[in-house]
Amino acid sequence: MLLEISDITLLYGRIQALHGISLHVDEGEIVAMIGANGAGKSTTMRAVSGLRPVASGSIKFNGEDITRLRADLRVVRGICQSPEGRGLFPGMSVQENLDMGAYTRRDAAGIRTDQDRVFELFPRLAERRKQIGGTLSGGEQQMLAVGRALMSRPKLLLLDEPSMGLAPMLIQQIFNIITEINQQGMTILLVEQNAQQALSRAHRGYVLETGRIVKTGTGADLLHDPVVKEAYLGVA
Amino acid sequence: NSDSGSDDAAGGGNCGFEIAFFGALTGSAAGLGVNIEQGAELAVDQYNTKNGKDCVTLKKFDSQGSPDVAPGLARQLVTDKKILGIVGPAFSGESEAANPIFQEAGIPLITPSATRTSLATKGWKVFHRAVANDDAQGPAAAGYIKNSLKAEKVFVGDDQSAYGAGLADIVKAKLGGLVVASDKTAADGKQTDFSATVQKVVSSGSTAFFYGGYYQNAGLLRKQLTAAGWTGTLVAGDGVNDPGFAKAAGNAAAAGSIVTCPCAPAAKAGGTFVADYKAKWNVDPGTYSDVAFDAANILMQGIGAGNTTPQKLNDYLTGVDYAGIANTYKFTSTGELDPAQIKVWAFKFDANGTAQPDQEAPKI
Amino acid sequence: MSEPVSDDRTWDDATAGTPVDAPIPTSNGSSGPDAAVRHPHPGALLEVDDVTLRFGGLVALDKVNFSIYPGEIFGLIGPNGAGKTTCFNVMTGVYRPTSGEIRFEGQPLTGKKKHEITRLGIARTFQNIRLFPEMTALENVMVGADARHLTSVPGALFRLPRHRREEREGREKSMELLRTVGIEKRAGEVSRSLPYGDQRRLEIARALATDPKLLCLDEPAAGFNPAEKERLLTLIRGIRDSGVTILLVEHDMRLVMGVVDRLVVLEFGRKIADGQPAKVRTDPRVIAAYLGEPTDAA
Amino acid sequence: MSQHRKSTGGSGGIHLGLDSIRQWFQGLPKLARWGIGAVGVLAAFLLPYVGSIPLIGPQIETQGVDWPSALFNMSYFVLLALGLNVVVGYAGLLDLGYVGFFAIGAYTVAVLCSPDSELGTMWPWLAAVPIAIVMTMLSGLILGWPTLRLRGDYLAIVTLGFAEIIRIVADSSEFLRGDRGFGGIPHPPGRLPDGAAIFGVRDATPYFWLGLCVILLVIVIVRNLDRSRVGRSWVAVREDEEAAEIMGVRTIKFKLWAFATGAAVAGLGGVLFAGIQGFMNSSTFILQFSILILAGVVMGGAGNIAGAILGGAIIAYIPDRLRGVEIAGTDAFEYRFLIFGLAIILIMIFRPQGIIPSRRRAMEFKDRAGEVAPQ
Amino acid sequence: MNFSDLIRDFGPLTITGLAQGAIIALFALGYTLVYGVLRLINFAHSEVFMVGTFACLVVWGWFGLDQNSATPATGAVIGLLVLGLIGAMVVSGVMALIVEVAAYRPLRRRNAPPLAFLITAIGASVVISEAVGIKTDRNIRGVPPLIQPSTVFQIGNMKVTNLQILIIVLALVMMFVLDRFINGTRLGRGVRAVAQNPDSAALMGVNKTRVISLVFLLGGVMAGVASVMYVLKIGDTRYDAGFLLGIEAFTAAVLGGIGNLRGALIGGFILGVAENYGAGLFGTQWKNVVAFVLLIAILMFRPTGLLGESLGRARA
Ligand SMILES: Nc1ncnc2c1ncn2[C@@H]1O[C@H](COP(=O)(O)OP(=O)(O)OP(=O)(O)O)[C@@H](O)[C@H]1O
Ligand SMILES: Nc1ncnc2c1ncn2[C@@H]1O[C@H](COP(=O)(O)OP(=O)(O)OP(=O)(O)O)[C@@H](O)[C@H]1O
Ligand SMILES: CC(C)C[C@H](N)C(=O)O
Ligand SMILES: [Mg+2]
Ligand SMILES: [Mg+2]
Repeated sequence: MLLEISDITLLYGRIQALHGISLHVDEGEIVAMIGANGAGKSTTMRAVSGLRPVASGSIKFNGEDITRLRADLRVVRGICQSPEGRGLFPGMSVQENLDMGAYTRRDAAGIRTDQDRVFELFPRLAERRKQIGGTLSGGEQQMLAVGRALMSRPKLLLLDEPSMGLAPMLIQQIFNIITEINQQGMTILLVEQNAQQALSRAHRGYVLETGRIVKTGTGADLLHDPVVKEAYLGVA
Repeated sequence: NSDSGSDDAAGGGNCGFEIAFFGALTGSAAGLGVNIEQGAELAVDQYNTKNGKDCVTLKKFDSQGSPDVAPGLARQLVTDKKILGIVGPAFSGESEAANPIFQEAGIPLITPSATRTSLATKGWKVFHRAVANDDAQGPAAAGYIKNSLKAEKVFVGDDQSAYGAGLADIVKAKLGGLVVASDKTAADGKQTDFSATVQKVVSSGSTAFFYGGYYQNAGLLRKQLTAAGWTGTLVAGDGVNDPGFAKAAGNAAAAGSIVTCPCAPAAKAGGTFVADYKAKWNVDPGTYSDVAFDAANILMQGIGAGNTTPQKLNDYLTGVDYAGIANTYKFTSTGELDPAQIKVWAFKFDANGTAQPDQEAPKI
Repeated sequence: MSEPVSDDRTWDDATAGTPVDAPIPTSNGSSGPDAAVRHPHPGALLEVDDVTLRFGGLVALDKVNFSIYPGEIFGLIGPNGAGKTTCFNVMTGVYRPTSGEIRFEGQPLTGKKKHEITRLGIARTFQNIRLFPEMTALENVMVGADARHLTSVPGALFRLPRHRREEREGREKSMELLRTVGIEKRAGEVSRSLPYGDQRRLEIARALATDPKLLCLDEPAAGFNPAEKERLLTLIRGIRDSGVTILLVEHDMRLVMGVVDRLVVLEFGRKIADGQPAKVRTDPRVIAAYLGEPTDAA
Repeated sequence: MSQHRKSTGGSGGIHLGLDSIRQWFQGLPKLARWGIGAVGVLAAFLLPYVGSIPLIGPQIETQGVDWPSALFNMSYFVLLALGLNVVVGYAGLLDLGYVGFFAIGAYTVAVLCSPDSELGTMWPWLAAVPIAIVMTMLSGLILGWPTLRLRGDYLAIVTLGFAEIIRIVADSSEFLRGDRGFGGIPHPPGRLPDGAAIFGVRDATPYFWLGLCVILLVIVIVRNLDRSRVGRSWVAVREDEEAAEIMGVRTIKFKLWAFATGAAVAGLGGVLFAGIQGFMNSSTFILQFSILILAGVVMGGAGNIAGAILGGAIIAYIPDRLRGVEIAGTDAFEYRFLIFGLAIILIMIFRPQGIIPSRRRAMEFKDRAGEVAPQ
Repeated sequence: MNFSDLIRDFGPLTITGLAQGAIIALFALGYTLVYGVLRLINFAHSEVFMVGTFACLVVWGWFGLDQNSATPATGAVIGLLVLGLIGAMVVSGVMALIVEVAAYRPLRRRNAPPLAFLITAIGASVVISEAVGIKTDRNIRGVPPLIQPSTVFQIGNMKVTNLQILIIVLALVMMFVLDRFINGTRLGRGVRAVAQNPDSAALMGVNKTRVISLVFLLGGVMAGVASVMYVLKIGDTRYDAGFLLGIEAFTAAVLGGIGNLRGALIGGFILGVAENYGAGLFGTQWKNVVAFVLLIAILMFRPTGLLGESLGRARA
C-alpha cells in the first residue's frame, strides 16, 4: 500500500469536515473520489498533502507514518498535489511556475525532459512561457497547475478537479494524460466532478458524503451502481 | 526675612513637609533635567542630615520635558497637600502647560532653568526664576562671537525649539550683518544626519557657528562639522553646557567650543558644593545643578522659618534675599531674578571634554 | 526580477488593455445623438461592436461583434484563452477596449465606472470566485442588493425610516435569493468556509441581488457534478423566466446546448461562428477548434 | 510546522471566558442589553470616584498621575481609537498618520482661540468646535483623495508621511508657532451655581465627563454607520475592492467617508485636548502617537467598537498606572515602554484577533494574490 | 527658498546624499525582503539595525578603542572594519531571527490576521529599543575615529571622500550579491514562491519556516552592514537611532516598490539625494517634508512605486 489513511477526522475551527475517513491507494493505481459539493473531497486531499492538520487518525505513506509531517517534507517523500483553485504563483511566469514544480529535484536533465513533455501536452503553455501566471485565462491556469504538479514527478499525485475550466477537447485530453502517466508508473488519487470519466479510468473509487465514505468499489462497479448513477452521474 | 550663608541655614523643627522637583528625568533632554534634580536632591539630603532624617522629602515628577504630560502630572502634584514648593519646571515648554495649575493651587515654584522670557509676563504669582532669561544670554553670546572670536562671518542655526529658536533669534539680531547664512535642524533625538547643514556651514565660509539648541544635536553637529573639515568655532547657549556635548562630539572635536550660561561656573560655587555633589553622584555638577541646589535651599529655608503653607512660602519668596552658592537671589515683582544679580558666563570645552569657565560676559 | 516591470495588471503597452482606473485621460464619453445613430440593432440589450483589446502584442479580442436581446439566454463559448472572460471584463468596465464600443440599451459604456455599469443593469460572476471572504453569505448578497438602495450615509447616520425600510427589504430580498440558489442554510456562515460549489451559488445570488437586466455567468457550473449541473440548469432557466437576460460562458456542452437560445463561438479572440445551438454544434470550424469529436463531451 | 498546531486562533481559558460572556450578552433580550448598557454608562461616569471603593479602588487608581486626569487621557485615547477603528478596522485602510487629524483639530482651536495666535480672534472654545470638525473632515478628504488608488501598505506610508508633514509644518511655521506653542487656550464654557467655572484648571473630572459624552455620541454614530450599507460597503472594499466596485459599491465615496468620519472623530479628540491643556505645541503630534493608537485599536480588536474602546483605554492607562510604582527600587515608569511592549506582544500572541475580536475576522491587507485580471 | 545655495552646493549635496542613500538602501532591503514574503511591515527592523550599531562599537571596544582614541594604522583599520562588520552582521542577523521566532512565529501558528503582526512588530521594536535604552542609560555613544574622512578626488566643489566611496561601493556590492541570490538561486525562488502563495509553496516542497527565517536573516545581515556604515558616517549612535532612519528606509522601500530589491536601492539613493537637495533649498528642517511629498507624488503616478512590486505580487 502506498497510501493508507485510517479513520482521520479534521476540523475547520469548530466545524468538523471529516468524520473518520479511511481509504488506501496501492502502488500503480488510479483511485477516484467523488461526492457532492462540501462532501469533504478537497479536505481529504489537504489532509494527505499536509495543508491542514488532522485532528485524529493516521496517514501512512510507503509504510511511514506521515500524520504529523510538514507539507514540504511530504513533497520530498513523493506526494504532490495540484490543489483546488489551482494555487499558482500569480506573479511568476509560466516558466517559473513550472520550475517551482521541480523545486525538490536536482536532476537537471530529467527536469528538462519533463518540462518538454509538459509543453508537448499543453502547447499553449509553451507559447506563453514568459506570460505571468496570474494573467492566464482560467483554463490556461488549470493547464499550468496540472503541468506544474507533473514536474515534481511524484510517487503519488493528488489531482483536485483537474478538468475544471477546461474546454471539452482538453477534458478528453487531460483524462488521457492521467491514464498515460499512470501507465508509466505514477500512482494517482483523483477528485473529479466529472464522475463518468473519472470512474471509467480509475481502478477503484470512493464516494464521499458529508465527511464520510459511503461507498467504495472498483471504478466499473461504481459506474454502474444505481445510487451513484442517480446522484453523481446525472442520468436522468 | 533675609538670611545669610547657605551652610548654616536656619534649621527649624518644621519637618514632615515636602518639596517637589518637576522636570524631565527621562526623554531626550533628560541629562539637563537630571542635573537639576540631583542638585535639588543634594540640598534636601544635606538639609535632612542637619534637621533629622526625612525632615523634608523631595518628590520627583518626571515630565519627560513634554508639555502634554505636564498638566496631568501637575494636577497630581497639587493634590499632595504636603508639597509646599516646587523646584522647576525645568524647561520652558512644560512651564507653559503646568504653571497655570500651580498658580491656581497657589504653590510657589522656583525654576532654576526655564529661561523663556515670556514666562514672567503671564501674571503667575507663584513663578520665580533663579536665573536670567534668554534676553540676557543671547546678547552675551553675540558679544563673545563679535568681541572675543572676532568672527566676520557667522552661521546661525537652531533646533526650532522654543528655547533654541528664541535664543538664536536674539543672537542673530545682535550680530546683524555678520550673519551670512542660517539653517534649522530638527529637535534633539529627531535627526542624526546633518550633512546638509554641515555643507551650508562649510560653503558659507563662516568661522563661527552659533547653535541654539540642546547638547545632543550640538555634539553631533560639531562632530560632523569637524569630519567635513570645518575648523571654525561652535558657540551655543546653556542647553549645550553639559558633558553630553563632548560625549556626542568626541573630546577632540568638542575642544574649543564655547557655551554661554546665565549662571556662574559651578566650580566657582561657594562652599563644598562641587565636592559634595561629586561625592554623592559620582559626576561633576552639570548646568544648573548649583542653581537647583540653591532653589531647594531657599524653599527649605522658608519652610524652616515657619512658612508651612504654600501661601506663606510664596509670600516669603517675594521678599527673600538669599546668598546661595551660585548667586545671590532676590526676585522682582514678576518673579524674575533681580537684574543686579544677573551673571552670564562663557565656558570653553577643553581637550578632556569639560567646559571650563572662560570669561564673564560684561553686564549690558 | 529579470523582466521589465510595468504597471499593475497590464502589459507594458500602456495604451492598450489599460484598466479603467489607470491614469489615462478618458477620451470622449461619446453619447447623445451620435449614439443613437450608431445603433444598428434596435431592441438589442447589449451590443458588442467591433471590440478589440490588446495586451501588449497579444490580441485578446479581435473585432468581436454580437448583440444580445432581452429575454434570451445567450451563450459565449470557445477554447481556453479564447477571450471569453476578457469579454466580460470589457463589458463590466475592468478593461477599456483598444477600439470598438459596447452599448447597453443603446448607451455606450465607454468611460463608465464599474459601479455605474452595475447600476445600469449588468451583473456578473467571476470564474475564479471573488466573494468577500470574511463576510457571511447573507452579507455578501446584501452588498449586491445595496446597489439599488437610495439612502446612504445620512440615512444610516440618523437611521431614517426610509433607510431602515431599505435595510429590511434588502435583507429579505437577500434571504430570498439565497433560497433561490439553494444555500439559505448557510446564510450565516462566512463565505470563505463554504465549499467551492456553494461559493459559486453564492456568486450568482450576489450578482442577482443587484437587480440586473443582464446577468453574465462565467463558468457557473465548474466544480459541479452532473446532478448539480442539472439543478443549475433549472435555476438559470428560472432566472430568465423572471425577466433577466443571461449571458452564459460555460465549457459543459450539455448544459450550454441545453439552455441557450443563441450563441457565439470565439477562438483566439475572433468570432468564428454564431447562431442557434443546433447549427453551431455541427459547424466544422467549431468542432475542430473546440468540441472535438462531434459527440457529447460531457 | 505551523500546520500541525491548532491553527484556529486558539481558544484557551481566558478566551472562552470573554467569548462566552459576549455570547451570553448577545443572547439577552434587547431590553436587558439596553439595561446593562445603561448601567455600564453610569458606572463609567462614576469612575472618578473609584478610589473610594475599599480595597480594589486604590489598586485601580493611578498613583503618579492625578486620577481624573488619567481618566481624561483615557477618554481622548478612546475617542481616537474609535475613530481610527472606522478607518482601519472597518474600511481596512491602514492609517499610520492618524495623529495628523488630531493635530488639525487641536490647532484649529488654538489658532482661533489662543491669545498667542496671529489671528487675534480669541474666540471662545465652543465657537471653534464646529470649525475644527469641518477642518478635520476636509483634511480627511484632502488626504483621502490622492491616496484612493493606493492599497494597504502604500497607504500606510503615505498617511504616515502626511502626519509628519503636518507635524513639521507645525514645527517650522511662524503661524503655528512650533515648539513655542499656544498658551491661554480657553476652556469649555459653563459656570457652577457658585460662580466657579465648571471646566477649571485643577480638577479634570468635568473634562472626563465631557469626554465620555462625546464618546457616547461617537459610538452611536459609528454603530449606525457600521450596521448599515455603509459598514457593509467598508468591509466589502476591505475584502476585495475591485469585486466590490463591480457589485455596485461606490468604493471611492465610501473610502472618503471612512477617512472623513475617522478624521472628524480625531478632530474632536484634538478639540477636547486643546480645551483641557490650555497650552499646546508641536511636540505632542509625533508619529509614535499614531502608532500607539493603532496598537490600541488592534489590541482591543479591530473592526469592533467594544474592542476599540478597550484598546484605547489600555494604551492610555498602562503607562499612567505604572507611574509612581516601584519595581525593585526603581520607578516602574522608567520601564513603562518596555513593559508596554511586552504586553503588546503577549496580548497579540494570546489574542491574535484582539482582546475582543470582531465578529468578522479581520482580513484587511490580506494576501491579495488574486489581484490580477478578474477571471 | 534658496536656489543659489542649492546650485552652489549641488555637487556636495549630491555626494553626501548618495552616501546617506546607500545606507538607507541597505537598511530598506530588510523591509522589502520581509514585506515581500510576509506582507508585513517589520517595524522591529529598525531595532535590528540599531543593535548593529552597538555591536560594532562593542567589537571595537574589545580592542580598547573609544571615540577619543587616535586613529589606528591603516592595516589595523581594515582589520577592525572587517571585524566590526562581521560583529554587526552577526548580531543584527541574530536579532532579526530572534524577532521572527519570538514575535512572529507564534502568530503565524495561530493564523493571526496581518494587523496583529504589525502590532507585535511594533511591540518588539519598543521592547528592543527600550532594553538597549535602559542598558545604555539612553546616552549617546561616540564611535572610534576609524576612518578620518579625506578627499580622494574633487569635481568642482564636490569633494568625494574615502568614506563616501567605501559606503557607496559596499552598498552596491551587497545589493548585487543579494540580488543574485534571490533571483538566481533555487532558495531565492523558494522565497518568491512563499511570497506569492505560501500554501502552494509548501505543496512544491518549499520549507516555509526556513525560507522565512532566511529572509529575516538576510534582512538583518544587510541592516548590520548598513549599521556599520552609519556609525562611520554619523559618528554616534543611540538606542533610538533605528527609529528615525527606519522611517526613511521604509519610505525608500515603498518609493522603489516594496518587495522589489532593486527598487529599494533606487529608492534609497533617490531619497538620500532628494532630502539633501530639499534641505539645501528650503532648510534642513524641511528635508523630510521633501521626502514625503516626493513619495506621494510618485505614488500618485505609480501606485506601486517606481519599479513596482516584484518579490511578491504579480507584475503583469
Ligand atoms: N477554510 C474552511 N473553513 C471552514 N470550513 C471549511 C473550509 N473549507 C471547507 N470547509 C467546509 O468543509 C466541508 C468540506 O469541504 P470541501 O471543500 O472539502 O468539500 P469538497 O468535497 O471539496 O466540495 P467541492 O466539490 O465543492 O469542492 C464543507 O462543509 C465546507 O464548508
Ligand atoms: N492581463 C492580461 N495580460 C496578458 N494576457 C492576458 C491578460 N488577461 C488575459 N490574457 C490572455 O488573453 C487571452 C484570453 O483570456 P480569457 O481569460 O479571456 O480567456 P477565456 O476565454 O476566458 O478562457 P478560459 O476558458 O480558459 O477561461 C488568454 O490567452 C490570456 O492568457
Ligand atoms: C535646561 C535648560 C537648557 C532649559 C532651557 N533654558 C529652557 O528654557 O527650556
Ligand atoms: Mg473541493
Ligand atoms: Mg475564462
